[in-house]
Amino acid sequence: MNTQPAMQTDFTDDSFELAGKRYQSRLLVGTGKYKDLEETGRAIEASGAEIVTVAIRRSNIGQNADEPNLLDVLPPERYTILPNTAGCYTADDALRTCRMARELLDGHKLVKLEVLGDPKTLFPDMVQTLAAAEALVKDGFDVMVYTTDDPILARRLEELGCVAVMPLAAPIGSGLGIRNPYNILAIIENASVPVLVDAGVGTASDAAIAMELGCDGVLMNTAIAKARNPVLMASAMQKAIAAGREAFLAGRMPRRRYASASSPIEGMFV
Amino acid sequence: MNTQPAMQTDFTDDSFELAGKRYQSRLLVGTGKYKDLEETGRAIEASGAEIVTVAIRRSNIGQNADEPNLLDVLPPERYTILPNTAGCYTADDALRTCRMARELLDGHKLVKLEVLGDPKTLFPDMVQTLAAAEALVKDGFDVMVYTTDDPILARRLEELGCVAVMPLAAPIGSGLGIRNPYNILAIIENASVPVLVDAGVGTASDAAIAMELGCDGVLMNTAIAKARNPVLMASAMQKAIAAGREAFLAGRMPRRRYASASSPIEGMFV
Amino acid sequence: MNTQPAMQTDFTDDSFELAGKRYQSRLLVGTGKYKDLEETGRAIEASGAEIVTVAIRRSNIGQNADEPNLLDVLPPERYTILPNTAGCYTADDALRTCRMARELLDGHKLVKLEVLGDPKTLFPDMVQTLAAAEALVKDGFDVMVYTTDDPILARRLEELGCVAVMPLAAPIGSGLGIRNPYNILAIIENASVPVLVDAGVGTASDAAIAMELGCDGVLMNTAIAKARNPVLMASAMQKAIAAGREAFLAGRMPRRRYASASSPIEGMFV
Amino acid sequence: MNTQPAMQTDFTDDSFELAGKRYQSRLLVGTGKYKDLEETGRAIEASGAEIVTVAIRRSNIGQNADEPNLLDVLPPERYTILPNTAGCYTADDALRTCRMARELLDGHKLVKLEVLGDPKTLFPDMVQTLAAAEALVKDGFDVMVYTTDDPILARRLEELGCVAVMPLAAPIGSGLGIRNPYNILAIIENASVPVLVDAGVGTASDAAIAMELGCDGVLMNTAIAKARNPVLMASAMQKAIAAGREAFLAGRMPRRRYASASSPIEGMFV
Amino acid sequence: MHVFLNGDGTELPDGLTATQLVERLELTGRRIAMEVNGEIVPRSQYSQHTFRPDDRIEIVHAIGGG
Amino acid sequence: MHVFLNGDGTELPDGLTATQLVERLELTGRRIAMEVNGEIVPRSQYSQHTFRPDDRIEIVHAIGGG
Amino acid sequence: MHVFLNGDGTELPDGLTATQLVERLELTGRRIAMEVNGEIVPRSQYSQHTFRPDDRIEIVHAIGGG
Amino acid sequence: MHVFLNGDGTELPDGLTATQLVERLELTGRRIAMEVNGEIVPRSQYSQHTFRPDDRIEIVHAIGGG
Repeated sequence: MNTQPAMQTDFTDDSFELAGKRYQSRLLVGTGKYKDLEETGRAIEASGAEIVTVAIRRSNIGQNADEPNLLDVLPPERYTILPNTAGCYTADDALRTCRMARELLDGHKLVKLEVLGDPKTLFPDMVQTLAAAEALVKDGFDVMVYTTDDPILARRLEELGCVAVMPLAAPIGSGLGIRNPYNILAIIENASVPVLVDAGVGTASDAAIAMELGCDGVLMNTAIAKARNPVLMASAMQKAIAAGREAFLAGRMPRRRYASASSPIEGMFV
Repeated sequence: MNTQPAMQTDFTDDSFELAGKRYQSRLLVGTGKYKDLEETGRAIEASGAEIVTVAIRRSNIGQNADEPNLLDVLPPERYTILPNTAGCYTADDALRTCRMARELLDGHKLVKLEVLGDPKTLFPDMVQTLAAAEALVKDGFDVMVYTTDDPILARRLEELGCVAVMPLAAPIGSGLGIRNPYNILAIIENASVPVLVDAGVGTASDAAIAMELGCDGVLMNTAIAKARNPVLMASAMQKAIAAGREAFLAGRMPRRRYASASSPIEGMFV
Repeated sequence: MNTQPAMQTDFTDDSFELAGKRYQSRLLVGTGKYKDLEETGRAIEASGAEIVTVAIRRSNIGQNADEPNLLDVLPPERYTILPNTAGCYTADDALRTCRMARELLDGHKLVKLEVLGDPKTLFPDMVQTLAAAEALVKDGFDVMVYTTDDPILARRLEELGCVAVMPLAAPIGSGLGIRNPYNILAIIENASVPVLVDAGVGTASDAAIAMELGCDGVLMNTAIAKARNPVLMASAMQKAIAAGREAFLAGRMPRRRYASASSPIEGMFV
Repeated sequence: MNTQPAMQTDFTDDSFELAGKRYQSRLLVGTGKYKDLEETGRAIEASGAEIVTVAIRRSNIGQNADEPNLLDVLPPERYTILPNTAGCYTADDALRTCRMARELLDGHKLVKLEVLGDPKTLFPDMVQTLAAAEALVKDGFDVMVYTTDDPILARRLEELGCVAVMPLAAPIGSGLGIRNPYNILAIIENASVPVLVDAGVGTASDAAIAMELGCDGVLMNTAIAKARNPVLMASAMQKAIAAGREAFLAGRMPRRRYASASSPIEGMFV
Repeated sequence: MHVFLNGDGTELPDGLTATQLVERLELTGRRIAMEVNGEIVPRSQYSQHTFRPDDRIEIVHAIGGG
Repeated sequence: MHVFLNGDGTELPDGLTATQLVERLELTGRRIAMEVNGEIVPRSQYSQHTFRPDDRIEIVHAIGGG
Repeated sequence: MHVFLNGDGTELPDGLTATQLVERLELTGRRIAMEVNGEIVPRSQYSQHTFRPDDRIEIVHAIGGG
Repeated sequence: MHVFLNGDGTELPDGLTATQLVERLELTGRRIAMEVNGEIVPRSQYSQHTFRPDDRIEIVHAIGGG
């Protein structure tokens, strides 16, 4: 959603709206791959994120009965919990996963849809993704959808009623940054729902670049969780997102191949 | 100066030392190309910079007797004033300019040396730059030197006694970003004085990239002054520098061509 | 189709097979945007192409009764004529166009399928493209299909029976080169039919890069027709395709960040 | 040397002049790092090079009395032998090496000057390089000089009388390709002697890119000698140099962000 | 009778055959293809094929395209 | 009776309710969701819902994911 | 007497001191520096320093630059 | 007499000529160049050139390099 103002002057509130709710932070984070729940909590605290993704798995997985649960660390009262369909390879599996998530979260409607096409690249299967998006919207979900950077399919997903389109910058967990800024830009220019770059960000400058393109936000997980110091990287990402957003709003200088002196020529005494 | 810690934990003080003085802000800014002094002051305030460059010009240039002077807006008590030799094409002119600056600033020794080779590219003339650096150091100046991204000459300038080496990222005022990160990295790895990227930064992500390479700081002017909204861009740059610095210290995730799931595979119920 | 040999030694025949026929040239060219038929003929001659694309249009368009027809300049006895569905926005239109082409060319089965999603970007509409591909294969056509660089959909098109997948390097006529080499590479690695880069090549090095990735060939039109000197550019492209192919087969040196002397160290007399 | 013609039509002779002699091939090759002399000969044959570099080393190094010498494989009657000063770290060593080369080659005046600054990066020491160039020109040599991509120093070397300037694309033996095309272009635009990219080319497309920038030629060694199949890569490089040169002369199409149809819109029957 | 020829309304004599239409259009011997109401009319049937009122006739050829 | 619980075959007493199963698994009070044979069993119905032989029971919770 | 002031030829009264010149130029109290014939004249010596014919006088201040 | 030949100390008979040294090294007819104490000895003078004690003799040839 390309909301660059002709010349905005007051940036005290630069929040964005998603599924009817406003958010101050444009950084969305995942909760996977951390050393432990304690590190998860500290990193997410440092990131300033208001929306956090979680996975839905069998109850006998990932914890012992006496351990606290992820949602104790991330109380739904404070964070917008975004259950994802990670690991699903068919529209039907994604649909069942979202229904379980809705029950789990007392009717919560916001979900992140991803239907994978391939365990090696984790690229989405767009045929299944389109089918799942349509079914989920019919079933009353607010669907944020993980997609390739195909501008035509991104617009199609919006037409199906998705509340946000989330093109990948690069393969999930690759940290390669935005491989094809032209496509992301084309998606942004055509969209009337929020566009969030999802997957592929590796470091702070990648996040800044995404925001400078005009994205409404960025969702990341590995870039923070697998940094040498996740908590510090989370802080870096919060600043990078804000920096990129402000740079987008401020309107960058034109590039020129040749130089232009910063100090005046006239008045030289030598 | 590559100061990445094995695993630093306390980042409350991440200041750096330049010519015997410590600075909190790693963003250095120029004062040229602004609409007026009022905009200059507000942008520099928003940038959080502690070191600001100024040009030395004939007293009949650039202001009327009744106008305030730049140094009224930027009191030397608050800011470290960094006079530059912009516009000089010979070592001798640079030397005379620095002496005038020292007199002007009551014996102030810190100067930014630039000796240009060409009005079109504003690339430094490294032969004249080396000669000027040597003369200035002999004459007692603390020399921060604008240089090409040649790692060998950068080290030579350090051997001559310069207190900081300032390789260009791209031509002055071009906004092309870091054209050759490998060279900047080689300079950083070989340096034992601060390395500050000078010239060529165009937007926030460029500044973040410079810091992620391990630079000690970045000096810029046009990227802020010629943004559509200079004050907002100054704020963006302050955040971008901090973001890039933290990302460098945090240690980014490894890049990998293939994907890696952020949600666990085990425990799928579908 | 990744056919890099362990260590091939005889490259006298490096032809590739497409729909049961072998071709020596890996450069496929379009016939649009030329000044006139004479320039078209000379450029295609200089390109060494064996497969040339043509468009199907109403008989009252594009020529007068007394003018020679494109197929007089490009005799089907000599060239493999590849009719395309350029300009079609639905599967049905593409199907009708291919049937007209088959009638026009006496039962010729080879077609280039493109179903567009948007007149501004000319990106394919992958939903319609999949539907059209399925229908055309059922109807007995040999389908070469223009697609996005989505590795999952490329594989799906192959499963539907397409004889070649033709991912775009960049938007048609943009000349931006290969925007996302990682995706093209992923397509090549998964494919068992020829992979031809279609659209987006701007100059010779772009074509060489495509071949170095392991593509089986490249299809281009604007890069030749809109060069200042189309005939000379056609010759450049022929050489670039061969150069990139040989470089791919030869196996490039490893990249390394640091230097490695080409002359021995030992034996220095100075 | 930017010799792009307004609209050249006859390219049957596109030779270039170096030190008073004309050459058809714009590919110059080194002779180091090959498996043996036999491979050296076959690769250079396949490259079509007319100018080949050699190193000067003590007579007890690199061969046994009964082996043929490099110059038996590369007869000076057929090839222009270009002795280099590889391995020299001072102007004086370079001068002595060139004099030995001149004696060795019966008064041959053409030499490739390189004075290194650092064994790790093999970047030139430009201070020593300038001194050596001046001394060699005075001593009657035709000096082709290895330099950084600094446009100001490249012009200075030309003023000193060098017959060709040879900026590095990337560190010797790195295979990283042209790291900073803007600088190479600035050198070309300012030069009135041939500009040859020297060092850093890794594969065919890198060579094509150098020529598309308007270089007069490219000198390489590792990219050929360390390919899996050096002879085939030599052939690839010959074609890539020709392709890049023709593309430069042909004048590439303009880049545009958006698409432009290759087939006409009018006349659609569907 | 009234038909649509390449999108434009035209009058054609009743009972005109495809062969005769091709002659009228001076396309005889040219490499073309014909579709009537969305169905291909094979060249071999031009002599027998007579048009009907309101037929949507499309005649195409190959031109430069990429 | 034999059922499948989170993919594994298990024996459960006849007539066991969802509430009782949750107790057995020490998940009482935990944030979970239950699906039987592909259909959600709302938490509000745990007390009335009794399992049948060969039921495919899935019980899930939220864990870290991106 | 004739001198060059910031590059322009000007007439100054004989025996004029640096302090007096600064007054004339209304630069008193401003942050400036002065060079005469390539040599700095320290502010502390303005009162004693008198100009000589053909002196090349440069007076500078700081302005915006990068 | 003691000399340095290509960097190594060696004994050579007094009055040895360059021509004789080249023979000893089996380099006759080979494409080489000789430097003594930093000065080139032209091939034409090998027969007259006799070495002196402590001479630093360098003999080079061309080998593969880039």
